[in-house]
Amino acid sequence: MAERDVRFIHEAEVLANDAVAPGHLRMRVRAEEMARHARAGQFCMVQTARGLAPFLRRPMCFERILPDGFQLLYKIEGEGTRLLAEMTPGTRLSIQGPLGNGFDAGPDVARRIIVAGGIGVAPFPALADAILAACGEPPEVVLAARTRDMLLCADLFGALGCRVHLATDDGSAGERAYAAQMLERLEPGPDTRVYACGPIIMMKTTADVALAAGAECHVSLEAHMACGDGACLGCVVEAREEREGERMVRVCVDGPVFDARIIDWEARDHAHDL
Amino acid sequence: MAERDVRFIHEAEVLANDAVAPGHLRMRVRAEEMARHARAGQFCMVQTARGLAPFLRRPMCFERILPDGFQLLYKIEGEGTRLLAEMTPGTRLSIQGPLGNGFDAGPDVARRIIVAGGIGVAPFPALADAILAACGEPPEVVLAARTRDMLLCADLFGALGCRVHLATDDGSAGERAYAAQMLERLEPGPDTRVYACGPIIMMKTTADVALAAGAECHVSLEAHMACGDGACLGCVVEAREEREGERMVRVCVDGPVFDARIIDWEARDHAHDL
Amino acid sequence: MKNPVTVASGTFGYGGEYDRYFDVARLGAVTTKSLSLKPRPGNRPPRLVETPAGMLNAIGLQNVGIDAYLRDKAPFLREKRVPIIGNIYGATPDEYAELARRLEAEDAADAIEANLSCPNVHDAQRATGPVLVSQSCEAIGAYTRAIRAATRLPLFVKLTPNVMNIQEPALAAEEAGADGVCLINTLLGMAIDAETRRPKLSNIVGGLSGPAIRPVAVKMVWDAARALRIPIIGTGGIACAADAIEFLLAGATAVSVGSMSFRQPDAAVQVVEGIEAYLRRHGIGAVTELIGAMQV
Amino acid sequence: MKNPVTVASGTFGYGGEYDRYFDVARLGAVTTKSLSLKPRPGNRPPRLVETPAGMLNAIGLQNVGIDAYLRDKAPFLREKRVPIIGNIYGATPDEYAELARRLEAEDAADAIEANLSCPNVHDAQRATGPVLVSQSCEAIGAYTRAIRAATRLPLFVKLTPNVMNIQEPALAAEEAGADGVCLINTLLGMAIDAETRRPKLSNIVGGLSGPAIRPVAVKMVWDAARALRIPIIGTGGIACAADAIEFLLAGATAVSVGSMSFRQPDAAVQVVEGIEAYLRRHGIGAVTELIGAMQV
Ligand SMILES: Cc1cc2nc3c(=O)[nH]c(=O)nc-3n(C[C@H](O)[C@H](O)[C@H](O)COP(=O)(O)OP(=O)(O)OC[C@H]3O[C@@H](n4cnc5c(N)ncnc54)[C@H](O)[C@@H]3O)c2cc1C
Ligand SMILES: Cc1cc2nc3c(=O)[nH]c(=O)nc-3n(C[C@H](O)[C@H](O)[C@H](O)COP(=O)(O)OP(=O)(O)OC[C@H]3O[C@@H](n4cnc5c(N)ncnc54)[C@H](O)[C@@H]3O)c2cc1C
Ligand SMILES: Cc1cc2nc3c(=O)[nH]c(=O)nc-3n(C[C@H](O)[C@H](O)[C@H](O)COP(=O)(O)O)c2cc1C
Ligand SMILES: Cc1cc2nc3c(=O)[nH]c(=O)nc-3n(C[C@H](O)[C@H](O)[C@H](O)COP(=O)(O)O)c2cc1C
Ligand code: FES
Ligand code: FES
Repeated sequence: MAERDVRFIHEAEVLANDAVAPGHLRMRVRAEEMARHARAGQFCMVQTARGLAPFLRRPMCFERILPDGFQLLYKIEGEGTRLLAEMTPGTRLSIQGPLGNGFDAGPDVARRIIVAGGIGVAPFPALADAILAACGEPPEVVLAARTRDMLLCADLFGALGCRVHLATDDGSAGERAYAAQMLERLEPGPDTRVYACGPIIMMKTTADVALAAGAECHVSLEAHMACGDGACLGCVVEAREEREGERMVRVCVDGPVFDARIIDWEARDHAHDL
Repeated sequence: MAERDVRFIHEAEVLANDAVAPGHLRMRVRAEEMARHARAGQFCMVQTARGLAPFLRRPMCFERILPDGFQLLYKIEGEGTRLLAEMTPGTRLSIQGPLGNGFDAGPDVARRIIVAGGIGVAPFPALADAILAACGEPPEVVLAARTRDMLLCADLFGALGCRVHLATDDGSAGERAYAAQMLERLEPGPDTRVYACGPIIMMKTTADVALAAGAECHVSLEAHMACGDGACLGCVVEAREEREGERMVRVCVDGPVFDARIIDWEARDHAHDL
Repeated sequence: MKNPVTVASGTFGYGGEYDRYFDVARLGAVTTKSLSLKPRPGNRPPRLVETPAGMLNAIGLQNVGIDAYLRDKAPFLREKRVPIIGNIYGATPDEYAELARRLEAEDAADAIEANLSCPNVHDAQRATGPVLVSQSCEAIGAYTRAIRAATRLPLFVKLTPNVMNIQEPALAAEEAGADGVCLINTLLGMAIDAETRRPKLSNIVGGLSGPAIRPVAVKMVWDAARALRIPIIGTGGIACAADAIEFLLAGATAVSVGSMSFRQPDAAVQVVEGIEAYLRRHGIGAVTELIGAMQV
Repeated sequence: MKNPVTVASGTFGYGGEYDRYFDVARLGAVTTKSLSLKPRPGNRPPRLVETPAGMLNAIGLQNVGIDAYLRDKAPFLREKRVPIIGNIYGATPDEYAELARRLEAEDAADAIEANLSCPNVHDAQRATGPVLVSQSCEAIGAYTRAIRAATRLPLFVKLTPNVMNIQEPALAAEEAGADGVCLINTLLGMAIDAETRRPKLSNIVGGLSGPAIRPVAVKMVWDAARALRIPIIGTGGIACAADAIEFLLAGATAVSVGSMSFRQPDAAVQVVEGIEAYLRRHGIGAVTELIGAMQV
């Protein structure tokens, strides 16, 4: 979670934008300078319309960092992502970034396990790339989703040599199990780092399993954002304890990746669901 | 100016959208049902963004009515037309119409002269088509613009067999003359109908020349519009006299084509310029 | 009303304008443009200007007048068998009373909506104090009582949002005998053209409407609902069914779709259908269950 | 100020956040997030929700407190040599006075902006009356006089638009010794999620900002300018230079760019450059020629 201080606003070109599953798309954009400075786990803010509504940009993490830009993987959620999904190749898209702290992909632990739930898989292909580069071996991957259709990126992780463990809520592919149960079976230990991203409840239970086993657990959180830059104080989540006099941490600059131990999961539950 | 009562809202497909002069584009859209019901001089309201800003649709007349849709000719004026200009083929465009009364293209007069100033030429290719169909002979055309670049559609009128008289303010093509002067030289008479569209001052002077010669003069006006359907009362212009107790006429349903005699041109001058 | 959706006065003409797009009888009611005793020419153009996600208007209550309405417009709506909310505007309490009386006598409305809040008919350029009737609780009382005495039709009073605390004028209307209030009319606003340095509206000042103002309107409805016993018609920026449901949850009994009809002529009927679909999806038996049902 | 453009409090952090996008010294001034005596944690999330062409926020004045500001934030701005407008928030007149005193004593501001209008710190859910300081002319007077007595720095008082007639609070500030007013803070608003039937903000009510509210803000500036002798900082929905010029023409002496910085981080400097280009294009020597220059 190193310091980052370069920022760009690119009028990026959409190179491809194709459905990968029902309601899910993968977009490739050209944004060379930003890509040179980006790290796995960071994100960008994309403008979904050239008119003033939707007004705010939408946070999207980098699914993959390419030499000339990015791959984004997204789910159609509301108006903004619906507009993104309508964009044809050649469209200009204003993107701002790289933002946030990013994942720690370093070789300081012996074992690395990615635990992804649903569209929460989005930041992990870039992380797998980074781990492979930094550690010489790919991470293990738990890929959980509601149904078979929603198991995204499995082939991509496979191509990197990751051992991929699939799970679906309905048993339509892989095991009929939750992500945290799958992780438990992989027996993480004190020298393991678990990376989790997905629904709140999935991250919380995954963190419980990891921390109980003495492993580290890094979670990538979501929050409604206005600025993405630490200025508006809109994206805060409640930490368990005060840090430097503040109990609120900003997902955009203090995260989106946090050590699971500092998050007040009960407060997250009370906060309205994202 | 017959009665019209069919209306459509089509999710039309943009088939082409290309520059024809600096800041001017021609768009072809597929909208079959609407095209079957449309007449020269009518217009449509196009949505320039799928988000809620720009909020209102933009009025655009039919440059040409095709078997499967329309050709629109437009000038980049502000945000809405800028967004239109960015649309690539394949984009879905919500268009509403056909709206307005349209031109009288009938053979009840001996001579028909179109007088177009700048982008005011937009409704006239469709009118020339209609006159040719209704009268068996093409109209004469005066095409005036600031500079040579802005003389649009000359080839199109030529191909229909129209005698085209060109004029530019700077003499860069055709005569160095104003539209009304050109009309004067064509010596319109009592059995002539003049159709004019362009800047207010150009329509007013053209109407003066036509009416002084005893000719009819039909002008196509512009106004800011919200509904395009006669409901909001936003698009009114002042008439010289009350008609059925009202002095305000609505450009969208009482027009956009008016007999020049009923318009209070002085009030138009006072009203803020469009 | 068979459903809680009507249209906002002045955004739907006299109903016939939109019947080309959908059967207006599918609406809970049609609300007319404000009607006055004599025809009104309205303000000089330009009368509208677009703003981000909204618009300013300064129409100035141009309307055909009550006689032409009764003769030319009401029969169409009656034939359609759609309930009519007759919106009225007068210069004095007596004028309002007279308008209400005529609408009732000629069976040309099923309810009255008294527009006490149009920002475009006073010399709004210069004025900044309580110039709208509904900026004064006393005036609201006097006008409402006069209309109340003139008609047995349900009486809704339409209020301006340009007040500090909406509960006060709303209570004033309730106390004076209104059967409900309509919230909100447009917010005062203006726009200036940077290039010409002139106001964009001939009237300088206009009323802001459209999705831009929805959060303000929802707040006002919620505030009023906690003070009133009479129903509220929620209005302001409704673009789709979810927006309409927002107003119901905040405490409105019915909603009206306004400026959005300009952008999407069938917006109002889409709201009707969207609410029906929502009720089915959530297994809710009656739309009344949504009224004021926001969970704090 | 070398140009009339600053940023709106709370939308630009403490300045450093945006220096990665452009040199903040190109602004006429940087306005800080509201500072309080003690650090404030702010409201619980969710704190923001997008609205058409705007947003609602209920941050609740989270800030690092005056000590941390003086220690960690002011030095950066001082090094940049950009004028600082220190925006302050207190629970009492004394707290405001103390904040102003400290900013002046430690040379950590060139002007004071007293936020008497934040909608997000009171129990705004329940309240509907004059709950904001700037909804009461008497309170404005008392607070302004207290701060005035504590500092010789230029003092701007920031007012709420949730009043019936903006001239009254503006005059109250002028009479109590303010050197200027800042118009407008956010409009009260709210939003409800139709699916969950819960308010979208944990605080229920929030403040509406962004381009959506610009016509309201321009009208308030124009109203106030006709009553005041002191300058106005115009704020509300400025997205580009033409919008800023609109405020100047309406009577503002300076403008601040707020929520638009979220959408476009370099929006404020684009406004600076756009105004310069406008002056050149129109052959206008000084931006002051535009102030109140709307031609009616
Ligand atoms: C750091 C970060 C990275 C993200 N990366 C991805 C990704 O790679 N792929 C992906 O599909 N999604 C990602 N999301 C979630 C994505 O930003 C939201 O799905 C998206 O903003 C929804 O916008 P909308 O207009 O379609 O939905 P709407 O619900 O219409 O949005 C309305 C408002 O709510 C906000 N909002 C709604 N849902 C979320 C959410 N889950 N998180 C944050 N804000 C939300 C929007 O930004 C907007 O302001 C990420 C979120 C964050 C914070
Ligand atoms: C019946 C009719 C037919 C038209 N046909 C054509 C055409 O075929 N080709 C063409 O190039 N233009 C045409 N126009 C003008 C065109 O509608 C405007 O140029 C366009 O609306 C400008 O929108 P904008 O967002 O680019 O400009 P902006 O100035 O940003 O628009 C802001 C607002 O002003 C309105 N507006 C601005 N200029 C005009 C104008 N001249 N007329 C009406 N409203 C305006 C817009 O609709 C919008 O509400 C027509 C206008 C009318 C009334
Ligand atoms: C063009 C226009 C004309 C209007 N005319 C009237 C009117 O005659 N009487 C009235 O009570 N309200 C009138 N209104 C206000 C609307 O009825 C409604 O209260 C307001 O527009 C807010 O709703 P909206 O945001 O959905 O448009 C008018 C609004 C617009 C935009
Ligand atoms: C996220 C956010 C935080 C804000 N915080 C403050 C604040 O701390 N103090 C203050 O005086 N105004 C605050 N405001 C109000 C703005 O300074 C400004 O008055 C308002 O947003 C209108 O301007 P805009 O439409 O350009 O954003 C805040 C606004 C937003 C959107
Ligand atoms: S999004 Fe603004 S502080 Fe995080
Ligand atoms: S545009 Fe609405 S009446 Fe003409």
